[in-house]
Amino acid sequence: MLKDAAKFEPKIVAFCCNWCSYAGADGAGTARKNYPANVKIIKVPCSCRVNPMFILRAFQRGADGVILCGCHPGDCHYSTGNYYTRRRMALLMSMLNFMGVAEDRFRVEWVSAAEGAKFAEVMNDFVVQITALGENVKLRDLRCKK
Amino acid sequence: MQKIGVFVCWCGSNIAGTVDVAAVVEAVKKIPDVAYAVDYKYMCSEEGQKIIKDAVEEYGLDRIVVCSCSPRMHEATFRKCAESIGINPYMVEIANIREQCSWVLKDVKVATEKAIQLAKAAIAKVRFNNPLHPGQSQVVKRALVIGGGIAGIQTALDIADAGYKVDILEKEPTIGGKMAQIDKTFPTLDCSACILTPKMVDAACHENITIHTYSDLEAVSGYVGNFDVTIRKKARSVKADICSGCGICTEKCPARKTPSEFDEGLRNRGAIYIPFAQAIPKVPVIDREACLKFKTGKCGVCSIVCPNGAIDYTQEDELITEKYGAIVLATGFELIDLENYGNLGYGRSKNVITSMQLERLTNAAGPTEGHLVCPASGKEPKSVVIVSCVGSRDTSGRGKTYCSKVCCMYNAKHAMYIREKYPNVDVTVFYIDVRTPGKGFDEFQRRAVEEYGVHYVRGQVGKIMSDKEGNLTVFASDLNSGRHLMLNPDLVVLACAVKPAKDARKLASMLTASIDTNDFYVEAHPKLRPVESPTAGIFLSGMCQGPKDIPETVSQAGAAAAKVIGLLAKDKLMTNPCTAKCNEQICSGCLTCTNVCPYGAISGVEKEVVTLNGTREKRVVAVVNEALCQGCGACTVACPSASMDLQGFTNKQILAEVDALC
Amino acid sequence: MLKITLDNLPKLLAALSELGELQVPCENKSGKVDFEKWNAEKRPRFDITLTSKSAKDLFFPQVEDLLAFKTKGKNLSIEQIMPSDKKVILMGVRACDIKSFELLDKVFLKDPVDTYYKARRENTLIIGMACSEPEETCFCGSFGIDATAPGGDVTTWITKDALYWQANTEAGKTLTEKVADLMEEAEASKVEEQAAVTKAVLEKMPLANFKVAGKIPQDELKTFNSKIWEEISAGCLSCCTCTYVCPTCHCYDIRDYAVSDNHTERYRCWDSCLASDFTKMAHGNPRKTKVERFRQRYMHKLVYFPNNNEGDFACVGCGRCLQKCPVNLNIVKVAKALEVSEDV
Amino acid sequence: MQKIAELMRAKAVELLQSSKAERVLAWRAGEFFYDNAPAAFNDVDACQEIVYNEFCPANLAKYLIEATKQQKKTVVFLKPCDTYGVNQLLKDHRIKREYFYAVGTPCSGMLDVKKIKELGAKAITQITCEDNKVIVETPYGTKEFAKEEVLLDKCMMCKGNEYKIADEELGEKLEPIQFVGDRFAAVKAIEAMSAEERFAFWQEELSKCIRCNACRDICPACSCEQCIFDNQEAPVGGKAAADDVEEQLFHLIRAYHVAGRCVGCGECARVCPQGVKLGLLNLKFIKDINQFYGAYQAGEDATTPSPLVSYKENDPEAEEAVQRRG
Repeated sequence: MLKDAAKFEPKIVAFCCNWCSYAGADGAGTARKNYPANVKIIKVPCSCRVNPMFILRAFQRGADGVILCGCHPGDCHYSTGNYYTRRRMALLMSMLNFMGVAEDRFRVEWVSAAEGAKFAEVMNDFVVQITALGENVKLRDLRCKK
Repeated sequence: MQKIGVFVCWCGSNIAGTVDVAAVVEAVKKIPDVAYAVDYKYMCSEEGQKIIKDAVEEYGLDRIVVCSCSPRMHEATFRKCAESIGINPYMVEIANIREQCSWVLKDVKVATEKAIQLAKAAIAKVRFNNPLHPGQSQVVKRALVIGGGIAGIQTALDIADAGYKVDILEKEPTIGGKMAQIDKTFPTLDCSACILTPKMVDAACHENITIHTYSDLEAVSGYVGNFDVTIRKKARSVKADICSGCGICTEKCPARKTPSEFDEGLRNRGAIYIPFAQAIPKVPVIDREACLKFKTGKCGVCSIVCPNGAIDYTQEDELITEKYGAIVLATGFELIDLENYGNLGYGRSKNVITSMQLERLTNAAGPTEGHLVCPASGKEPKSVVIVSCVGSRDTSGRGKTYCSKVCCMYNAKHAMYIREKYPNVDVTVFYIDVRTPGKGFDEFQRRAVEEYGVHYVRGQVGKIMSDKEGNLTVFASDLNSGRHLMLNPDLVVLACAVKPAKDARKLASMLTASIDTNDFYVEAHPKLRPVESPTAGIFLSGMCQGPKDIPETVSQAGAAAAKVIGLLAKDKLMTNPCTAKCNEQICSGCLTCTNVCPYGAISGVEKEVVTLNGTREKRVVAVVNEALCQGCGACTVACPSASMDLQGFTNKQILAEVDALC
Repeated sequence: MLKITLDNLPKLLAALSELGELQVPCENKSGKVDFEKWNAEKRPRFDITLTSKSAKDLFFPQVEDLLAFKTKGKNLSIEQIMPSDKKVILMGVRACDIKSFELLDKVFLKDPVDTYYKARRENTLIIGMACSEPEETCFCGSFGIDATAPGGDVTTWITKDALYWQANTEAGKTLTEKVADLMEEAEASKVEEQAAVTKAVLEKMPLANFKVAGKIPQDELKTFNSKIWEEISAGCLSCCTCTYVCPTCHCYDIRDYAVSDNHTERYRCWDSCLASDFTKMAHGNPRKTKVERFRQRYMHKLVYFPNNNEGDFACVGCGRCLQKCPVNLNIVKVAKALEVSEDV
Repeated sequence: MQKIAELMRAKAVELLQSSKAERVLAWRAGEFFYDNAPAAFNDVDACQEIVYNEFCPANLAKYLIEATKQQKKTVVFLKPCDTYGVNQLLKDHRIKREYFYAVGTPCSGMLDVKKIKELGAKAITQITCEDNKVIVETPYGTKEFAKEEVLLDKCMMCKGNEYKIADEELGEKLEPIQFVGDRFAAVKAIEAMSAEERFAFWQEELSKCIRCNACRDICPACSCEQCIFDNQEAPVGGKAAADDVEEQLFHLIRAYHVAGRCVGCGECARVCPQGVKLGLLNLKFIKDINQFYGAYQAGEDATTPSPLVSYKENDPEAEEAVQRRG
């Protein structure tokens, strides 16, 4: 039941840390910087709260793209959280690539509270990228499509 | 069965203009467990909150979802509202349908659909919410101010005057900071030392203030209200309690090759020295790297001449620990290095100096006793060129992109007092813009031009050359006339950019305070919380937060003090209940979590636990100190068995959101 | 008896695959041989004595959907998800695996009948294949199984140059009629010759004299309380390898999978009594320790099952657990320990 | 090897008699020459049953968890490669040093009976090892193999003959297997494939999985009281691979969970009843960690924190790291 590519509306989950990226998303809103409705945000206290399993679950349940946003390294509210995130996610991304699945569908971006415009820009770009990639079938539990 | 109430806010037309709120209400009503849903113009208003309270009573709601603006805005409001009607405040979730929806989308259909999805996710999460109860922690009634410049001194004085103990930590041998080096202050041209030193004395004499000079921050742990701080008091090699401050040692010291930091290298100081006459404490310090006794073992002159026997070569660094309720960062600024500005000749010609060096040259207590001379020749200059914005507002990557804010005013000040004392000296100021917003500032700068005849040239200096004889040639452009200029001044003053103190970044990481890309400390909110760091219990005072002049610094110092006083006035603090929690039944005690906890909040404790088989077993498990845990969640991911979870953001809650959105 | 030369075997396979889904041992890309749906591109591996997994998967797959429940408004509908009713021809099954079907039938076809198993079983025609090159881990003889006469709807033998074919049941005869054209009549002598050689090899195998019947005390309580369990289970990792490769293990768990808000599927999947969460209930696990769980598995195979099933042990001597256990624990070791143990 | 077995028996007896330990972990003979099993020996008499030969691949380290729980001082015989697992268990606080006495046991490489069978030896009745020759007796005749042909894969990546932890060493160290070549060659081969080929490769590999969890249960880094895969509350699938995706996720998560703690012993791949090449996932993580964050060998000691609980300020960004891989 592959949808018409032209009409394909990807499902995108964005994990945003409370202190920087979620505030950045608020900033995008306040500045009325538009980005597509495909992106849905889940708030976490810190990017280091995001378990790789959350990302895999999102893909499994049918997300076409997952993006994880946190404070810039060095600016973490909890001082070191995003350093761990960076290592965890680098390995996850590399492994997704190694297994031939979803590497391009997963992205990590650092967006500060001040970067509302960047948030919108990143999301616009990501939606374009995922739309071009089409539907995620490799990591999607096919039962979810019933 | 759960009873969830969903309250959809219009936010006037902010949400309702783009989201069909009625459709959202209709959609969520169909979701199992949603017992009530309604929309209203302003949910945060008193009337809106009443709707929530009434619905809770009428429908027996136990969980609340508010679809409104960002939780950063009104989560606290709705939590309070819930609490007032007997629902635990942590049974409230916010769906952000303003910032994430109505404000970033234009199409009503699309926005409404997204709003419904966001509401569904919030409902999915709230199903797994548990009542949480904040703990309480004591507040240590003592503050630490890091930095003993005017910002730190003022903050400390204000806190101390309110009756709280406060310690000043200063890395230099004396308090006073940069303001002590300055000759006169704008826009009044009153003597800097005359207004600063009384404050230094006040601080030193205040019964509530303890000053630790020549000291560094060694370690910090703890949290708001309860910081444990270790201070390294570096060895002065002089017994402060015996020293009378007579200064004979500093005069007799034979090692005189070290440039004086206080005089910006314009003269040398001894290996044992007191930075300046009014230093507090007036106790010398031995610079061990310069001292012959330490380098060669031979010398010991200071020890011989000291009338009190205060010299102690064996003194060692001392570590002292103290508890504080609040910490104020007042670490100030320094000037940028000019290594990227070789074109301006600094370092190659002694007659190209920084503004701070000029302050010392014009200061009566300075190396020339206030006589303006060219450092190379020792002669009075006939003409002076002042270059603005050296390293400020520089987008080329060589310097700083920000405006250093104080330079335009001190350039006018410098030009003015050169012209005042030496009316024959020609002064030219090159500038990009002259920025003088501030009380009496513009008038001040105009006086420089109109009364003192300072030449202001709008243009940039491209190059400063120095010939064999040390004669300077300044190549510049005059943007107003479009001409290229070539000047031959005797002295060039570079108004270089300011930057945060070198160790700001290190301190930030020790204190878990945020810094921006320029290493200035970040405030909790740029407008509404300008003197607080995002990290609770850490406050900001002075230049370390961003460029500012003395009056601004002093007022910010007072503001920071007020915030500290507000904190210290409390006996107890409520702690954030969204902390990590260990399921001891399945915790293997591997303690991987302890490695990633930035607060040292987790420790391995041997205790009797009920195993999965229902048997009892004594083993080590991870235990979270709720008072220390700040709820980042790093441990939850490090935990291999998922026995560590974060309250308020549990695995189940987040996965419920994931499932709802996918 | 019929025969077909090995050169012409693909023609027979092609003909059989026309009559139903033909499952034969095939080598997958990474070198494992398991039953797979045959097609012209696949090379059957009848030379391999044992497939990696047992043939029980065909009737009792690792995961099987049972039913779906869907909600629409306040209405709940339940749909049974039955296996497809396609005909399956399962070819190349060894004597041990064929015996295992008989044992599984005793479990699944007894009242209450497992309709899913029954459906698959009834739709499948079994073509057995005699062993000619037994492994040292084979001990089907211990349970009275003749490796050279596996049974099934049809029995086959493979020699160097031909496949011999003998129909045993009505269904087997019907099938034979449809493919007989491809084969020629043959004497049984070749087959008998081969059987004699195979039997001679089996006699030289280390486990040739290993017997279970009559050796293990069938007194449930006594065996249960034997001292051997503690020691012999010490090395067990509690992985489920033995269970999952065993042709007679048949435990399963039933789970629900939420496909979406209003659609849930109920499925079953293999489970093992060695798993710590096996039959876990609200009060916890009835068998709390590894020893208890380990004991359960072997008590079931060697004592409870025969006591309830006319003396049939829940083991067919295929030897897969001997080959696959990560720490070389297996039913032979347990049976021998029980035998020598004086306190039973 | 026979000599070593004698030394082991003597050492076990000595340690039990001197009351330095209450029991001994070693290997016991099975039905065939090649199926020695890990076993506990509780008294001097039982120790006579201790065997050691080229078919003792299992690492006894994990049984020390039980020893620690029972607070029973246990003698454990460790081959050089086994010592890494012990250190990892110590680092994970799953075993306590005071409850075991480690005896370094020389090893010159373990053999793979599966390889011997794959090379055509059917119905094995006896295996003898002489220097670099492996002689296999079957009813169909005798077969002879070179040792390199039938070494376990994990021994092809031998880490050498040093014991990373040992209270004493038994006899002389033996020459370790000299492995020439790149331990990451197989990983690199997959990296060189196209994304579609990689996906197809793993689909094929992982679809063989029967979720027996042997890979997990043998692993010295997998020592949780309760594995997340057994935890209904945890964000992962249940015990069965209900479809392809869950198989992928199981293997990805399993490998991820031991990333930075995996000592690279290769046991997971050895014990897989289906021959899934799952060790490649672990090796991939090891390769990435070494490349992104500097060389790291888990189990080298019992204290250095794993790369996943440490960081450097200038670590590569995720995208950058993945690109750097090539």
